[in-house]
This record gives sequence, C-alpha cells and structure tokens, in this order.
Amino acid sequence: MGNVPELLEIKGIVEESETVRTFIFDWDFRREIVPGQFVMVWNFSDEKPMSVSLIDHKRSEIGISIRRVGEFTSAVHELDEGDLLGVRGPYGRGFELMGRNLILVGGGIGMAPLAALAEEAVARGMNVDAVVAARTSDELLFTERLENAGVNIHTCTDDGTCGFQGFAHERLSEMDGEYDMAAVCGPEPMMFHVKAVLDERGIPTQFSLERYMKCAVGICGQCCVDGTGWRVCAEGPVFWDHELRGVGEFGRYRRDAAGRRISW
Amino acid sequence: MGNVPELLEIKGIVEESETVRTFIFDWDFRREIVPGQFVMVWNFSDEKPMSVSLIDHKRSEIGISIRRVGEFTSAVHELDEGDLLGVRGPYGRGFELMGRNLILVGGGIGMAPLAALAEEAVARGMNVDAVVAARTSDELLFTERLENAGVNIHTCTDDGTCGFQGFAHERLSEMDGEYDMAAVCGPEPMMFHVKAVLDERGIPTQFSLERYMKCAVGICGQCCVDGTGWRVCAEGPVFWDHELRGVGEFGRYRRDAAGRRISW
Amino acid sequence: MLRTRICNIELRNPTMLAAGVMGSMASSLNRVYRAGAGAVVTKSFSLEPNEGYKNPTTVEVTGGIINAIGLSNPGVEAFKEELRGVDDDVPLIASIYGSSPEEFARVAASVEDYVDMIELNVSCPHAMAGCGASIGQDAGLTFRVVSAVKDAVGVPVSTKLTPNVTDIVEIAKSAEDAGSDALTLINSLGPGMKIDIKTAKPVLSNAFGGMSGPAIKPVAVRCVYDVYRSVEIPIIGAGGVRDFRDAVEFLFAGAVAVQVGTAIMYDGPEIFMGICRGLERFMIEEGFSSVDEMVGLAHEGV
Amino acid sequence: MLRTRICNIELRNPTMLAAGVMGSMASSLNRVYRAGAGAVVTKSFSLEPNEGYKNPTTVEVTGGIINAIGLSNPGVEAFKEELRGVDDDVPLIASIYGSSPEEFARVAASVEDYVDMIELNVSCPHAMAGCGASIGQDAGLTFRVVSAVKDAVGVPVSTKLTPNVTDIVEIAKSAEDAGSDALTLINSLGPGMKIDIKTAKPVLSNAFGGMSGPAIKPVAVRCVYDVYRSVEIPIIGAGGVRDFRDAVEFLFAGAVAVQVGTAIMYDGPEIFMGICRGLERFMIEEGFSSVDEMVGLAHEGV
Repeated sequence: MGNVPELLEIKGIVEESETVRTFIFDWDFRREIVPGQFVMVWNFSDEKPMSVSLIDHKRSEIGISIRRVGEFTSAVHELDEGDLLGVRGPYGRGFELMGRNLILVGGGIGMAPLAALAEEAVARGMNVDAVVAARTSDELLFTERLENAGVNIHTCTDDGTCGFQGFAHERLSEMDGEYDMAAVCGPEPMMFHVKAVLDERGIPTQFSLERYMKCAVGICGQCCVDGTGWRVCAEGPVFWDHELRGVGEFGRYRRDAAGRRISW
Repeated sequence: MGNVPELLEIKGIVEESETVRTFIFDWDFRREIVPGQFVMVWNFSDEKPMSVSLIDHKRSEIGISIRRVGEFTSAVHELDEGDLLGVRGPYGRGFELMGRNLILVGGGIGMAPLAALAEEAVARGMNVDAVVAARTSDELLFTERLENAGVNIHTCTDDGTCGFQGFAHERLSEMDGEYDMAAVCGPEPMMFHVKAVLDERGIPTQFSLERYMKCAVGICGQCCVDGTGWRVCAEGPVFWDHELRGVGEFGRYRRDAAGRRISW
Repeated sequence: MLRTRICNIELRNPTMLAAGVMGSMASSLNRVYRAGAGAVVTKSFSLEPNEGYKNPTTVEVTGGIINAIGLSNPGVEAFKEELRGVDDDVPLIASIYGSSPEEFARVAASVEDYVDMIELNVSCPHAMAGCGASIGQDAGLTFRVVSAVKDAVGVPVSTKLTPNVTDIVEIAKSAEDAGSDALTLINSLGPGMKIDIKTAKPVLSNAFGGMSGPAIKPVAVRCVYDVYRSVEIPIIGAGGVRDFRDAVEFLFAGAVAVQVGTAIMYDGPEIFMGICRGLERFMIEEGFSSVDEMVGLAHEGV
Repeated sequence: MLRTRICNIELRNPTMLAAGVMGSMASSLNRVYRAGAGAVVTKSFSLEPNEGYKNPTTVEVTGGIINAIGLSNPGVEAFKEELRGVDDDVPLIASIYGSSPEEFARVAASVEDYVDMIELNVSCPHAMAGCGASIGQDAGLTFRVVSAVKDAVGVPVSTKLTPNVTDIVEIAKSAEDAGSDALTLINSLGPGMKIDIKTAKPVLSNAFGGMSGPAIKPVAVRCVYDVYRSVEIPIIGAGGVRDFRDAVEFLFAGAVAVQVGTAIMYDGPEIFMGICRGLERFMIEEGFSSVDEMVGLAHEGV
C-alpha cells in the first residue's frame, strides 16, 4: 500500500539556478527508484508529479528538482530544511540503458530525470554526451554536477549566452558522434524537433513525457494519450521513439485538468 | 484470507461404527494442520467445528470423523463420495508432543483427534498406549487403525462388552506404566475424572475441550471459558493441565448458543 | 459462450469498463475495449467543462482507494469529439451528470446519437452541491431526473445508484418507475476519509472521497442481491470486481454484467481478458452454457 | 500520558473493547482489560435470551469480515451475573438492545448499578425486525429510545450509530437532542454479503452481515469527522482500528477514545497493549502531552 503520501523531511536544498531548487530526502531503497520515474509531491495544499533528479544509493537519498513557475512550486520553494513534504511513488516506467554510447538531450527543467540517468549510465561504464539546453545561460542545469560525473557537456542557449546559440535540435544536428541510444526530456515542442533529428539518424531514443496527473496510479485516465490510450503514469512517462509513433498527440497537444485539449 | 469455507469434495467415507463416519478430503498441506486442531464444516445449512482425525501427508489427505447425533451430523451422514462440504481452518492450538512414552485417553468420538495424534507420535518414534473408551463395544473407535499403527490399545466399555468394564479413569488407575505425557479427549465429565487420576500421578497432560463455536476466528467470544477468558478456538482447544487450573468452568458447565450456562 | 445482451445491446462478454476510469478520451476507451472489455462507460461529463478538485484526489486505503476527482470533464461539446472517436464496434455507454433534471436531459439528448446507452450518474459521493449523490439519495429527485432523460432520448438508460442511503431498494424502485431501462449498482462507498497523522490533515483536498476497490465488494453484491428481488429491469453490477470469482458472485446475486474500475490500478486494462478467460473456464467446469443461466442463481432455495 | 476521561469516567488509556467481541462473559472482559484496554464494552444483551442466527455467522472478506451473529445473549438476568463478575477496577460499559424504547429502558435500568456507562445498540445491521439498525436509521425512533433510557437511568449513555444511513449527522443530532451523553461511531457497515461460487449460496445463514475490520476505517473516520462538526457531546470512534496510527486518525477526526474489535482476530487481545505503546511513543515524538490535545486536530485550518 505505497499509494499514500509518506511525510519526508527535507534534508537538504540545492540552489541549481535562480528558479530551480533540488530538495533532498532520505529514501529507503527497498522501494527501488530508477531514473525517469516520478513521485507525487504533496505540500498539504496541492499535489504534483515530479521527476526524480538524484538517486544516490550510497547515501540513501533521492532528490527532486523543482522550477518555480506557479502557486504550488512557489510554495515549495518557500520551504526550508527540516520541513515536511508528502511523497508517494515512485510511479511509471523509467529509462532503459543499452549499448556503450549515450546521448542525452535536455531542455530546461527537463534535465532533471536526465541528470539521474547520466550518473547511472556513467556508473555502468557508458560514454555519455549531453546537450544541455535552456533559454539563457542562467537556466542551464546540472552542468557542473554532470561534468564532475564525467559527462561531455554541450551547452546550448536560445539567446547564445552560453555555448551554442539556438535550439537543442539544431545543436544536435551538428553532433556527429555514433550513439547507441538517446534519452530526451524537455518541453514537448523541443522534443518533437529533437525526435525528427534522431529519427533521421536512426538512433533509438526514449522520451520522457509530461501530462497533467491526478491519481498517478493508472485509473483516473487523466494522463492518457491519444491515440494509443497509454497512461503516462503507468505505461510512461518514458516512451521509445517507435512507441510514440502511435501517440498522435505528441508534439501537438496535451490536456488540462478538465480534459480539454491544449495546443503546445 | 483463509477464513472462507473452501468447497472440498468428499473423496472417501469410512464407516468407523454404526454412528460414526470419517470423511476424507484432499488437502493442500501448504496449510499445515496438526493433531488437535479443528476445522469448521459447512453443509450449506449449518456450520460446526470438527476435529481432524486423520492427517496423511503422503496421500495429501485429511479426515474428519462425525458422530450422528443431531440435525447437522445426520445431514452430513447422508452425503456420498463426490459431494461437497465447505471447510475453513484449521483453527486453534493442537497437541504438543514431548518425551518417549505417551498415554492417550479417549472417550467415544473424543478419539478423533487422538487417532491423528497417535499416528504422529508413532511416526516420531514414541511408545503410545491408549485407553480407548466408549459406552459399549460397538462404539469403540479407531482400534484397528491404531493397532496397525503400533499403538498398545486398552479398551474399556461402560457395559463391559469389550475389554475393561467401567469408566476410562478407572481403567487408567490400573495402568502403572511410566508416561512422559498424556493426551485426553472425550466428554468433559470423563476428562474431569481422568484429570484427577493423571494429576495425582503427576503426568503432564493435554486436554482437548469442546465449546459451542460461532466465528472460530477469535472474536465473537462465544467459546471463551471462565475464569481465564481464553478462547477455545484460539488459545485452545487443547490446554495443558496446569492451564486448566485457571478454567473454573472445566468439568462444571459450558454455554449454549445464547451464552447460558449448561451444566454437564 | 460469454456473449450476452443488455437492453438489446449485444455484448461479446459481460464485463464493462466502469465510469470514471480511463474513460476521458476515445483513445483510452478504444484501448480498454481492445484489452477485452465487453463495453466501455465514459467518464461522467456534464453540460459545462469542470476541472474537478485540486490534488490530492486519490489515496490508497486497505482494500482499495478513496477518491475525489470531482467529476472533471471538458463539457459535453468537447466530449462529443471523443465519443465520435470511439471505434464503431465498441458498445459505448455515456456516463452523464447534471445539476437538474433539465440539465441531465439536455446532455443526454445531445449525445444519444453517438452511444448505445446512457448511464445517469446520480450517485457521485464527492460532487458539488446539487449534483451527484444528493440526487441519488432522494427518491423523488431520482425519479425526476430519470423521467426527464427518458423523455428526451430513445437509447436505453441505466441509472447508477449510490449505496450511501438508508434504503437502496426504495431508490432503485423509483428509478424503475421513472422508466430507467437498467440499474448500475453501486457507485463508490462511504464516503471515506484518510487523515495524515504527521500533519493532522485530511489527505484528499476535498477531505472526503468515495471508496472503491475489493473492500466494497460485499456491500455491492448485497445491493445487487437486495435490489434484484424488487425490480424487473436488468442490473449491472459494480464494486470491487478484480477476478472472475467476483464476477460470478455478482452474476449469482442478480447482475447481468459487471463493471470493472479500481482493479485496473492493480492489473492494468488487461484485467478484462483475465476475468473473461477465468469466467469461461468456470462456466465450462460448472456446466453453464450462457451467462443468462447464472444470473440470480443465489436467490434459488433461499 | 494516555489517561483520559469520557463523561467523567476515568480511563487509563483511550482504547476500549468494542461491543460484540469477546464480551459475553466476565472472564473474557476481565482478560481484555488485563491485556491493556482502557475500558470494555459487553456484547449487546436484551431482556430475553436470544440464540442468534445459525452458523455460518462470520466469513472473511477483503480487509475484514462480515458477520451476522444475530445479537445472541442469555438475557439481562443471566447477564447481570457476568456484570457482577467483572473486576471492580474495570471501566465497564453495557451494550444493550431492545425492540422498543420501553424495552431499552427496562434493560438499562436493571443493569445501571453494575456499569459505568450504557451503550445503546440501535445500529446492528443484522438484527431481527424492530431491533438494531431499523431504529438507528430513523431519527425519530432514535430520539425516543435515547429519551426513554435517559429517563430511566443516571449513568452516562452513549448511542452507537449505524453508518448505513443517508445522513448520519441527522441521526447523531437527534440522539444528542434526546440527551445522549456520548456517541459511538460506527457500527458495522453495509451490510455486505458473500456468495459461494461453487454452490451459488450466500455463505452466512442470514445471507447479509455487517462489515467490520480495516476496510471500513475510512468510512468510520469520515463519520466521526462529519458528526464532530455538528454535535457537542463526545464521540467514541470505532471501525477498523488495528494499530496506533488508526487510533490517531480517529482522535484527529474528533473521537475522544477508540474501540477495537475485529483486529483482535488478527492480533489477539494483546493488540490493546500494542496500540497504547505505539500511541504513547507517537505522542512523545510529536510533542503531545495528553490525549485531549489531539482530539479534533484535523479540523483546524480546513
């Protein structure tokens, strides 16, 4: 019966950028978490899905990275070490790793699950390249942490304030490494363009999708995607490129809390 | 969730006497049964506790022996091989075995759990003597089966039609073997007298009690005994002699379905 | 062997997706049908869009969950597009709700062309005032809602009732008297609540939520059994069905079909296939040749 | 730290043995008190002896049991002997039932000298016609029963209510209006039923039985929470308590004490000690110095 928020104390807070903080919790790894899975975070007023951005088996810690964008995230940013948050999960299907050479493409807060994945991949002896994209240099995330882990970072900003000036898929087009697989997370329009590039090069790729979540346990139907009807909370949030071929809404629209279609 | 009647097919029926039949069922011994435990038997009209009289691990069978005395038992006696009965359990605390030399004292249908116990004791290499008592020779139970198992049988009938003429405690008084323990089951007045004899000789003894049962899962309170308040279905039905010291009603009264005291 | 019919709708088997579960879009409804359901019921929708409650909307409890999603839906106009997207071969039941008989009738009339049946949700235990269980707890209001819908549409109508009443038989009879073609029994139980003990706060944002899952099955089976003795119209059973044994209990109690909802949390949509295969095997073993033969058997000789 | 009081009865801790569980004789009531309960409630008894229903009277379901024992008891005269046998230091609550206000009053009056409180069972879901829940489902009848008993006795009276009503708050208020000194919430749920699928027969001889056990806790907690907002008298919580966390939920919802019943099936009477130790540890960790501080906390800031 893990589908009840467990109250966890915030053990540490890392300022990742002006708008992003990582909240660290002790975690009992008898409940296994893999990169790409998410937890539901309850601040006693609202509850939202959050990717796990740090999985540290040695210290028995996990981290979730939250960007301040609205009421819920702002309220969580107000919290201090020692404060409590409700956490249930983990939920969903995470990333799989295969081959030796991995390319990651992350946009903005989309780097969160990829950071955890990168460390896992390095630990397994893989070579990891990462396109870390953001609108502007201040919003580039986890670059130091990933460099320390041994990841080859390629930054990319819309405004050119750091690294390549332009979009992630443009930066990606310039990279000619041989990759066994790719993992992508970021705003869906970005992923849509990145997918086109990777499809062309025939690189098997996993994408992490985000949808409005209610139950997170696979019944409410809120996060189902057209046209396969897959539940992002259960069959996802990570999907292979070939699976996304059946997901007609990918890159086109999502749904709001009422179930209305919202174009990207 | 074993507290639901499981429908078992009657695999065989053994005529033990004019009024007693043993009904054999296949049993999945992942649900362990030990001698002295009982099951609740449902004939789709009523449900009663019945001791297990046969526990055969090799053939994966159990047997319950039922004496025809009233509406329920008569209805069960009408059943044939292939018919169904509901069985839930086993319940309660069974017999424990210790030492090398065991004496059993069984009266009438009270021999049922002792028959299973005798075979278990012999299988463990114990020497087993048994006082098998009944009102008359036709009602002596399991003598052939126990002789085959290697038990030394001492029959005893009220009317002298077989073996010693008199009561079980009288027969017992004449036996001078050295016993490490005794196990007794039969009408409670009989057990009361037998207890006096065994107490005098200082032989540790277990008695199997019978009380009106409803839930059999330890909550309804119907089978609790004065003065300890033990539940015969949970702490019993088998009690050690020293435990019975606290059971003031032993040998004096039991209770009916309404909870009224009924003297023996 | 599993084929059956209810209100002249042919079903390949007697299982249905319950309302409120994976029923917000054509894609998921189609998926559940392909996974083995005999029919699918949409998530309840209404005239206007509704965002429902803030999260948390669901929390697990012993034997199931409690939820207060709050009837979120994009409104009937947007929902029509989903109904249109459901494959032609899928027996489709629209679950609708409203705050007045007239509103129920308007929603029903505007979708009847797209569906095989309409299920009236007069029993949601966590709806806003005037909707949901506040209707289904009142025999007179239930009667008026059913009557209004029956006047407005030609497709069969099933009324889904709440167990959270003193006497469900009374409500069932008034739905029947008003012309309901079938009954769906039961909606979620309670409601219940879960309080977090570290913070002393109710976990659900709505504090209360309807209980569903295996824990409510005994109550659901009793409601079906009880109502079966008092009405003539067919009953669709719902509440805690997780395997074929549960389905058999509902059929024996008097249901002609069973809905499956919360159990999808444990076993995914593939649960429908599992229930159907188990049911078929059971029928062969026990010598039943049709679902109809099983309906109401528990009433014989009682 | 666990000491508390209800209606001026001192309790060493806020746990009680629930009615109908190990409560038929002085010996078992004494035993449960020695095992750690703060008070004990007898099995319900009536003017005349009653054998109750034929077996099966109990069957397990997901998250608990359903039972229809049928209020078996030896009648008030025989039961007095049990009441006399309960040790002096045991806070003793007599659960009684009857088929009319006068009968309730007679039973109450004849035992009030032996007990610290009387609990009115107007809520047994499997009682014969005229007794049990048929009273507690009717606000007027409930009022009359409570009034009659209050006129007849001086000891405090708690009225135990059924959740199987459309609006438990209404019934609770009528009990309060009639002078009930406390409320016990809730009696068993449903009722529910279990059908054996090999024989198509209801397992319980009475077909229906009240659900109890962990599965009903969310409904019980909600009833306590809901009623707490509408009455002034203390509430004794009951329904699915199995560990100290459950007890805390009930206290936070508004109960001043909790009854434990079905969980004895899982853990034996020693469960009371376990709940009390857990509760004490929890209170120390969370900085509570008395049970009173916890009562109703879930209502703050909602």
